[in-house]
Amino acid sequence: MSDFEPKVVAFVCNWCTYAGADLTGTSRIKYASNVRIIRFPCTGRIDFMLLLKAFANGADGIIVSGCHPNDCHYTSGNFHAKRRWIMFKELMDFMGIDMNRITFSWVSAAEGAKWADVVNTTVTRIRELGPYVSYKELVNKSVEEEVKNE
Amino acid sequence: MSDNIYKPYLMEIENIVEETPDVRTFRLKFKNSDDAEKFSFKAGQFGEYSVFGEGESTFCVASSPTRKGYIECTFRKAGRVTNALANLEMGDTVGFRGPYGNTFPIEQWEGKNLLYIAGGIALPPMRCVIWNTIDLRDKYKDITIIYGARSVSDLVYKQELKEWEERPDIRLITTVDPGGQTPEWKGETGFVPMVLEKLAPSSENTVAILCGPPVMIKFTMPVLKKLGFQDKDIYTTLENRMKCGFGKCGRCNVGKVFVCKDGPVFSYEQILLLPEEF
Amino acid sequence: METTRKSIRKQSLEKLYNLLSASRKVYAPVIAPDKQVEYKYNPDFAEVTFEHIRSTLSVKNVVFPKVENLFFYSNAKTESTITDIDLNKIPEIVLWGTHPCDNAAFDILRSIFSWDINDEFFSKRFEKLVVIGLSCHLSDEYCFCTSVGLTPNSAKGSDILLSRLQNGDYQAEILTEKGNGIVTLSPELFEPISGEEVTVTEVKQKFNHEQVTVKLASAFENRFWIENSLRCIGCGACAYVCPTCACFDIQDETKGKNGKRYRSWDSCGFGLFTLHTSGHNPRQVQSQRWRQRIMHKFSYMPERNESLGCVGCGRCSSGCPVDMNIAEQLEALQNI
Amino acid sequence: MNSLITRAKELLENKSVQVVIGYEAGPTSVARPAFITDPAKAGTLIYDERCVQNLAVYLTKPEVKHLGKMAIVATLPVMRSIMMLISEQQIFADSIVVLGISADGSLLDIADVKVMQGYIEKSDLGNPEKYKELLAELNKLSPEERFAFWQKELSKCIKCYACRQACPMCYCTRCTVEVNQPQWIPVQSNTHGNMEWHILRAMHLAGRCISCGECGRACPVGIPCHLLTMHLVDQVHNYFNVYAGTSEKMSSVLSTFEPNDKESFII
Repeated sequence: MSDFEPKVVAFVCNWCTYAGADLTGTSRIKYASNVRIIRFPCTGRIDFMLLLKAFANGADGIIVSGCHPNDCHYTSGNFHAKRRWIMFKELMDFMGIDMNRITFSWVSAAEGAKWADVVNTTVTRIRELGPYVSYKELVNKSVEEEVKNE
Repeated sequence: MSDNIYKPYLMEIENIVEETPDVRTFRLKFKNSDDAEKFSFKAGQFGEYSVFGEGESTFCVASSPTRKGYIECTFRKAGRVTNALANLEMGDTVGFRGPYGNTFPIEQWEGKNLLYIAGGIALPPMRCVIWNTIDLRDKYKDITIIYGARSVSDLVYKQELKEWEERPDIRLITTVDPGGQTPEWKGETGFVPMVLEKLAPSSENTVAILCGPPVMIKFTMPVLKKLGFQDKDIYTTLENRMKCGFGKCGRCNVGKVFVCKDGPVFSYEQILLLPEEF
Repeated sequence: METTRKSIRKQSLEKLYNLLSASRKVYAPVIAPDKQVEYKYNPDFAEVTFEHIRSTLSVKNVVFPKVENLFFYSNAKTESTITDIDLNKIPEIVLWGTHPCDNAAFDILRSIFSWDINDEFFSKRFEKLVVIGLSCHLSDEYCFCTSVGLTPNSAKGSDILLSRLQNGDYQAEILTEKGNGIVTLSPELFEPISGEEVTVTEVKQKFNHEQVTVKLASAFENRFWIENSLRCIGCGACAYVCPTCACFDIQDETKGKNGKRYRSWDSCGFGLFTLHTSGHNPRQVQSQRWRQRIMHKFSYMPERNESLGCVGCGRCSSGCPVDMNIAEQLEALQNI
Repeated sequence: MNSLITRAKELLENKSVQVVIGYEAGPTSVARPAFITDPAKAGTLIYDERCVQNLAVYLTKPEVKHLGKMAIVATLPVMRSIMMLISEQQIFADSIVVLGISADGSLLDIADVKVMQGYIEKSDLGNPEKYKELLAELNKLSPEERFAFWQKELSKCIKCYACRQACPMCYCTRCTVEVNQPQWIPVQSNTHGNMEWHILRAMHLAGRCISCGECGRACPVGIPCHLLTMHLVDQVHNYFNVYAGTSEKMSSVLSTFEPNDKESFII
């Protein structure tokens, strides 16, 4: 497993974490290159289906990040997101989907270092966990189900 | 072609005409010349057009069977497939299965006057039969086309409308709904049924072909009846949601009649026998 | 071919099963831990049930899978290509212990898939299907095969039909060449008939399907549909468990450039089944969809496909969450 | 159940309502929803342990609404569904007459929403006992075992959407699975797609599920999909201390928030 490079998808809000990630770069802080950032207007816009789609398309880990509570550009998007994530996390746990693979965080536009830290700890954790084999198997098995009748 | 009845022909988009802001016409050429040679269809038939990855959509072949080597289709951006079609460019591939369904009985119409009445995006399904009869012009007597749209910009086939207008052997009346006209508009202003009533064409030895939104049909039918048209001399096409196009998927039926097999062309006499389910 | 009657001992049946199971796909009923009867490929003979009334799902999936790929494509703008499905790869499947109603359903499906133009996906599967049926010695209040022209031991659709004898052995009617092919695998298992009586359940006739068809011809506008479909919630359960429902959807699914076009089961009970893109829906309310379901099976199909679209298995009624009982409704229709 | 019949008859006779939604016996051993419009037929109404469907699903069905003002035979889950539908502005409180049925099967006098709210508040609002055990059993399993359990169960799903249609809270005319631009959930049934569908369904019912268990009961292939929404009922109560369908003024849990909502996993 030594040559395993985790694929991590980060769903971040435009106003805080994306700006924070920019700051990480302009501050020349190095962090793991395994992350693919997808920018959203707000964490409130990050539908839980997107997280599932990331896993289905081969992500080994996911980061979801936005403004700290009370800092939302739209006042309350992140509070709504928080409730949704609580429910989503509990449902995923109940269905046996590995929540250690998803990092939820608040990273402000001033927290360039925190962003690097969030990414690095996530990537290290995923590296330890290895590829998300069981979810990939589920997806592949589902493809096979269709052809088994042939 | 294999036995796979769901497998489309691969077609190349040879030409694109932007008819209105949301209506486009494609000219499609067979990628495989064998397919082109074997392929034939008749006026009124339809096909399943597909964008791979988005699915299939049903519309008529809008070009005349007398023009060989290509087919044309006109569609309005409405759902998933038509939106995807609208994003394609010249040279791109689309799939086409067909032709399916029955045809306009143009042989029976020989020696008669033809009155075409179309509204909005319903001209394309009729364009095929219009050109077909124009290309066989000497077999028919007077050809009259009444075409209405919501506004001037919603008129499709502007180039052809001009061509038809200029031809001495065709009478074309275009109309737009009140408020849809521009200062330069020279055609009629008013709804299709009113224009028809004003024009009052004779029903003597005449076949009326009617295509349009349900509300237009609803108000045009009484006018046609008043003009003396018989139910059997009025033709229209039905559209229903379809998936397969050949009577298997089970969603286009109106009572026991499959629009995909027994239609899409019906005489008004046949329509009256159908249950209210379309 | 002429039907021959043999008898086969319970132990020999196990030998026959194991012989078939060793060399081909055998689809046989088992009772799952949650008491649902489901079909499985090649289960152990000990698991195979001979005591079920009806499986939860029908076995139509062997000829009409719930999802079936139609072809693969690669979407590359000007250079898109299509790859065909190799239908010759379809394996032979032996259906084991299916009841006469389910077996009769295959011919109804054939009438849908082959009328006017032939659907190769269906007919290739149908060609490779061998049916070893089992007459019913059990039935329940939902069964109504006798109302649609079948019986608990009708041989229609079976290649071999097994019926339980009083002494626990089975009678085997060998009905087709395909059935004969099975017998020749091990002819010694099939013995001359002993004269024992077969045990067959009795199913009460609830309606006369010919009269229903006549009544339906003029019942389109009847209040009946509205009054009797109020409780229908518009799910697709009845159509999906039905052995003869064949409506399907066609969809594309792509990953990157490559994808497949498939067809999957669909149901006329869904509100969006007939919805046009424009927003117009020819069947706007549930009563119209319920009417379509009954009309299709008992009026349109007899007329267009020359076969009734129902085999009386009762699955739609037993599986319905709100007890839409089709036999009861047809009985009522017969008397309107 | 004579009091129910008498009351239904009275309501229909004095034209306070045009239809009574209740239960009747069918030709088989199961009971079924019934729509009584004729006072003379009120006698066919029954209420016993066979009457299991959640009748509130019909309150938003166009053809039933078309019949006129409705009275509805309502057990606790039905009353809570009605409360939810009122709070989500799908029905008007004063357009429904509630024929409440108590836990022991007797007719309650539910004069208005206030009374109904009082009755609901007094009742046990958690998941029913018979499901609590199943939930606890599942929660005892390891995550891997739970993943395997749900995969096995959801592989059976045929996408008939009986779970959705039987649910009074699933009243959308166009469900997310039917949206095709983009196509969130594959149309076909396969284990992965089925799992996505059931996650979506459960998430959309988080904080709205009233623990009636209809989805699981309606499933023709016996998937215990009600356990998904019921697990979230527990969690909603655990985190936010609310039960759905307890007040006509309640807003949905996932469309509101408290600034001090507690969680322990966001870094």
